[in-house]
Amino acid sequence: MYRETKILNVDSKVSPIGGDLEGAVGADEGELVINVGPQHPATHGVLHLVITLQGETIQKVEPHLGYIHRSIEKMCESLSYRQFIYVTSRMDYLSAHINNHGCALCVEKGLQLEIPPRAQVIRVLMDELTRIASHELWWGAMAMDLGAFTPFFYAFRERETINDIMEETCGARLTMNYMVPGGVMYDIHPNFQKRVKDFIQLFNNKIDEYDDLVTNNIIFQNRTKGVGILSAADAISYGCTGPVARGSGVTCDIRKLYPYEVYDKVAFDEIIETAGDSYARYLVRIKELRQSVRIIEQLIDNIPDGDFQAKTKAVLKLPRGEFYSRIETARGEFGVYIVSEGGTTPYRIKFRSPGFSNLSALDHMSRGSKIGDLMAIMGTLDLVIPDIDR
Amino acid sequence: MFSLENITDSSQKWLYATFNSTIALVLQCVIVMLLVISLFAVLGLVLVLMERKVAARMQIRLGPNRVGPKGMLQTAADTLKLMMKEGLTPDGADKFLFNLAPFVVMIAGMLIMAPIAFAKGFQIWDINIGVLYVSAVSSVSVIGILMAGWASNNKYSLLGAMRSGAQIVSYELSAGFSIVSIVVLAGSLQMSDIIASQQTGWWLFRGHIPAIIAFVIFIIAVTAETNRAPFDLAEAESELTAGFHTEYSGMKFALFFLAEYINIFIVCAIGATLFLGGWMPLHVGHWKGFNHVMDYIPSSLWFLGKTFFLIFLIMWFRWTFPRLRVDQLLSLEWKYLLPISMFNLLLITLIAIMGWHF
Amino acid sequence: MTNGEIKQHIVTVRPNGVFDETGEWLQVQVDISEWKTFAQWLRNDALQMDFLFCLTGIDWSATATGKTLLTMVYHFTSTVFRHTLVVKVKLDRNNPEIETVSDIWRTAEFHEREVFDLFGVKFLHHPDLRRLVLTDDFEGYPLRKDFEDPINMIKL
Amino acid sequence: MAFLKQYISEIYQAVSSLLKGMKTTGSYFVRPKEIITQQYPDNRADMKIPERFRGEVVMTHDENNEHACTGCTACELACPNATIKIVTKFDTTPEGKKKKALDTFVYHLELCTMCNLCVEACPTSAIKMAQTFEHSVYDRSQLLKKLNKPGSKLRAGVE
Repeated sequence: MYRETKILNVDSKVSPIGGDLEGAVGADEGELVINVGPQHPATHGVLHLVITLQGETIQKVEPHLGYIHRSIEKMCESLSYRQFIYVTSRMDYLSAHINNHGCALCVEKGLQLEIPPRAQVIRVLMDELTRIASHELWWGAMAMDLGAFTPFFYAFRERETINDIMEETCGARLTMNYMVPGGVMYDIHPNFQKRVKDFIQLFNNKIDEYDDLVTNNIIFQNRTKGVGILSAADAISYGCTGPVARGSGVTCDIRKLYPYEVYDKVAFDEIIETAGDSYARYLVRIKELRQSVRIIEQLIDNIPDGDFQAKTKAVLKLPRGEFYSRIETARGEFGVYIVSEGGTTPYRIKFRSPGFSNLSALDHMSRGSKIGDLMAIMGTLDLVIPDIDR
Repeated sequence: MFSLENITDSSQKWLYATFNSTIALVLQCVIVMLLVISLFAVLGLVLVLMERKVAARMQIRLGPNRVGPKGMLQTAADTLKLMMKEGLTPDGADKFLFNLAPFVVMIAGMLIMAPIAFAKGFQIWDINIGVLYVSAVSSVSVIGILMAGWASNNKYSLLGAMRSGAQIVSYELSAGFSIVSIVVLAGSLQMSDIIASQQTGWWLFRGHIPAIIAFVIFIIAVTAETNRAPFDLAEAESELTAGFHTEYSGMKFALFFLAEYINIFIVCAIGATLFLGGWMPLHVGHWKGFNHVMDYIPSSLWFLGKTFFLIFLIMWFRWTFPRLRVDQLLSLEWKYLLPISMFNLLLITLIAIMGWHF
Repeated sequence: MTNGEIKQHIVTVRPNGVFDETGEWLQVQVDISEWKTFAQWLRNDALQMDFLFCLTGIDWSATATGKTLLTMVYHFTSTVFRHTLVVKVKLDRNNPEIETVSDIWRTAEFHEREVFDLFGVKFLHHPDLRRLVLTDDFEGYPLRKDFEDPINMIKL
Repeated sequence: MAFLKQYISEIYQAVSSLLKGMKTTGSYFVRPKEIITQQYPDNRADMKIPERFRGEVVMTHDENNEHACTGCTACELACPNATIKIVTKFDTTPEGKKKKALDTFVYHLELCTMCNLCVEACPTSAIKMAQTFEHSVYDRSQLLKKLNKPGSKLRAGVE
């Protein structure tokens, strides 16, 4: 939908330098207002940022959202508790499985369902595979934002393997809809364990390659170190979660703080970096890859036997009340808040998406930095626009 | 033995024998012009295809492989497409400058072709200040880029052009210093003299470590001067969408695109001439047999081989490194490359004066 | 802190708060007039609720008891004590107005704009209260229960 | 002097980190075996689609042109997008009783999100997910499908 607001009207007939910018609201002498997006190579989707520049220095970043707002919360109000889970795959499509997991957890909390141990382990395995796949894409896209194209293809090679594993077990590559309230939709594929183990073995070497190509690269380090600094207090105040907050030294891993499924039984570290700059956030994600591998290594040979799904009624009805579940997606804390009036559909559902809160810190982080830095900051925020717009 | 020198010599003799000297000169100019233009077209096609293939191999892809055998005709098809596209001029643009800019960039590229020796005796204009001419004319292309950025009436273009201006002006310095260090060693500004001075060995090997440092600085500086990644700030895709040529389409865009590749070719040709001996075959000290075998390889092949090796190197940079930020770009030049190359020039002068080179 | 301790703390400053302990977390309902001072107390005093992780509204107009009721729901966690509290504020659905908390928790700035956009709640003294996801000339508030869009909404 | 030492070591580290990156890309350049491009559609013949892959909903018919759909509309209810519409009719059994049966199973492929909830809901396993994925057509109306074959009937013994 075309939105005609004053601030977008920057195709003025005046020469683009100087203060004579009609339509650039609030532009002072010498300031330059630039629209980054909604179609821009670095916004990965339809995020629209209105940037006020002084020379190359950013004065203000103002996100304009809503280009793919679908009002998923409203849609879910008319869907049953089995049906609404698939819609959440369309929010954060990179960690679709974890979103579904959060919804399933919330419904199970309402139903007070006991999940069979096998299903719990499968869910966690899938979560971690999804997290690796999501971080892979982030890594490639981040390097691409900074002008290195090749890492993107290396990242996608590994991501492709995960997608193949997902496809074999879940039946789809991206929006798997493998979660059902009470467990998972079907049992894992007989090849699953072998393929995951093969992948893990291969993947460990690949992370070293990533370090050679990007992490230790002097240009990359210069581009990200000291850029977009977010202090711990600000991270909390802006509601940042996930690697963004952990890069600022805030302990916020839901898997550690409020363990769900079998996360309290596996050994893994919560990665904390204290620098708070883009490089710290980058390191958190790269190190999280290894932690995810560690979790998978512990669980892949120890999938307990038993049911993969708890017995549930055909029509689910949640008791009257409010239920909130939190889960750690690849981007941070994903919350599902269900208000039930006792019917078969939720009365009100609210998704607390990590990207939304993380984006709100963008203005604070990027003031005073260069345009090039904005890409480094946005890259490490790992924004997924459908997740923000919902 | 087949040699380009014989062809140029005999054709010149024939021209001057058949016509009076004025007409012969005009005809010569026409021939040279046609040759340069066709060289441009061929180089554009070859280099774009090469870039895409090199990128594909580094990115574990296949690259173009559908049009023609092994995708050889891909760039020809792309050119055809670009020619048939409508050349849009934005409404608020300065139409004259907007349309002029691609040609300025292009002509600057053509002018630098003049003193380059493509093979033994195959040179358009062996001017006695060849190296100076090259470094002077290569600065002209920045005017075209600034024109394009300014005239587009697009903020991305403007930012790209400004970056490009700052970048080319500063990297000109260290590129100049590197060139001067070879001039010091060779003792001449003339291209043919510089090549002749490398008869016994290329300056890269004969000039000890300072020559190697000069070579590395030269490669970095020319990568920056041609706006290639990791110094492609002028068209930084993820920041400024396409930088100074955001608003260009169709053939005018193709000219910018072509000019970029031609510039790469030219700077690599100059690099090959100065540091790797131009068309001079590889000679190692007193290995008579080896040197003799090397002499059998035509001089044009030597020249093209060296040039394309350098082009490959620059492509390799592009597909490996992230882009620098604009302030880092300048601090790299002013804090590292310039002091090093100045000091390096001193060392080279010392070597040249004392005659320490091999 | 346990739910009981949090409750004790709150009772000392807001003796008339309505508590609900049926859910996972302690819920407290405060009056709209004392919301701002209560919010400041939450953030800065004994409870140290520095992390506002969810802020939303609920339109109760489709239920029998809440024809003119709209509730704001705030979920807080303290990163110091790791306890969680849910605060609810009742608003008049016909003219919902509430003091902003974006000066206390910066994340509220975006969340409040979203709630303003989708529920029509006016946040007083908000620095930049504009539509966030919808167009500026959009009519109606989509997450209210009486919102109908005959073209884009699919009814099952 | 310390400054100079640091200056030089900085340059050394920078250059070595750059060379490491070039080594990585260079090593892929000389190993064409690593190329992962799939030449679709040339490789269509030997492409392996996992048997669980969800491409579209189909109804299984046996050799007697019989299916297992009783027209119970469980799938229609389970579908979140109104993808499925079941049209029922009344058949007369040999005993003279009237019985509800499937007339047309309408399936809107253009609305389907392949969530598999209908297949899970089906009590008689009449429908399943097919592995086809090349669904593009020139006209959207071609995506509206009738899943039960013409003349097909309910398999005996399926309730």
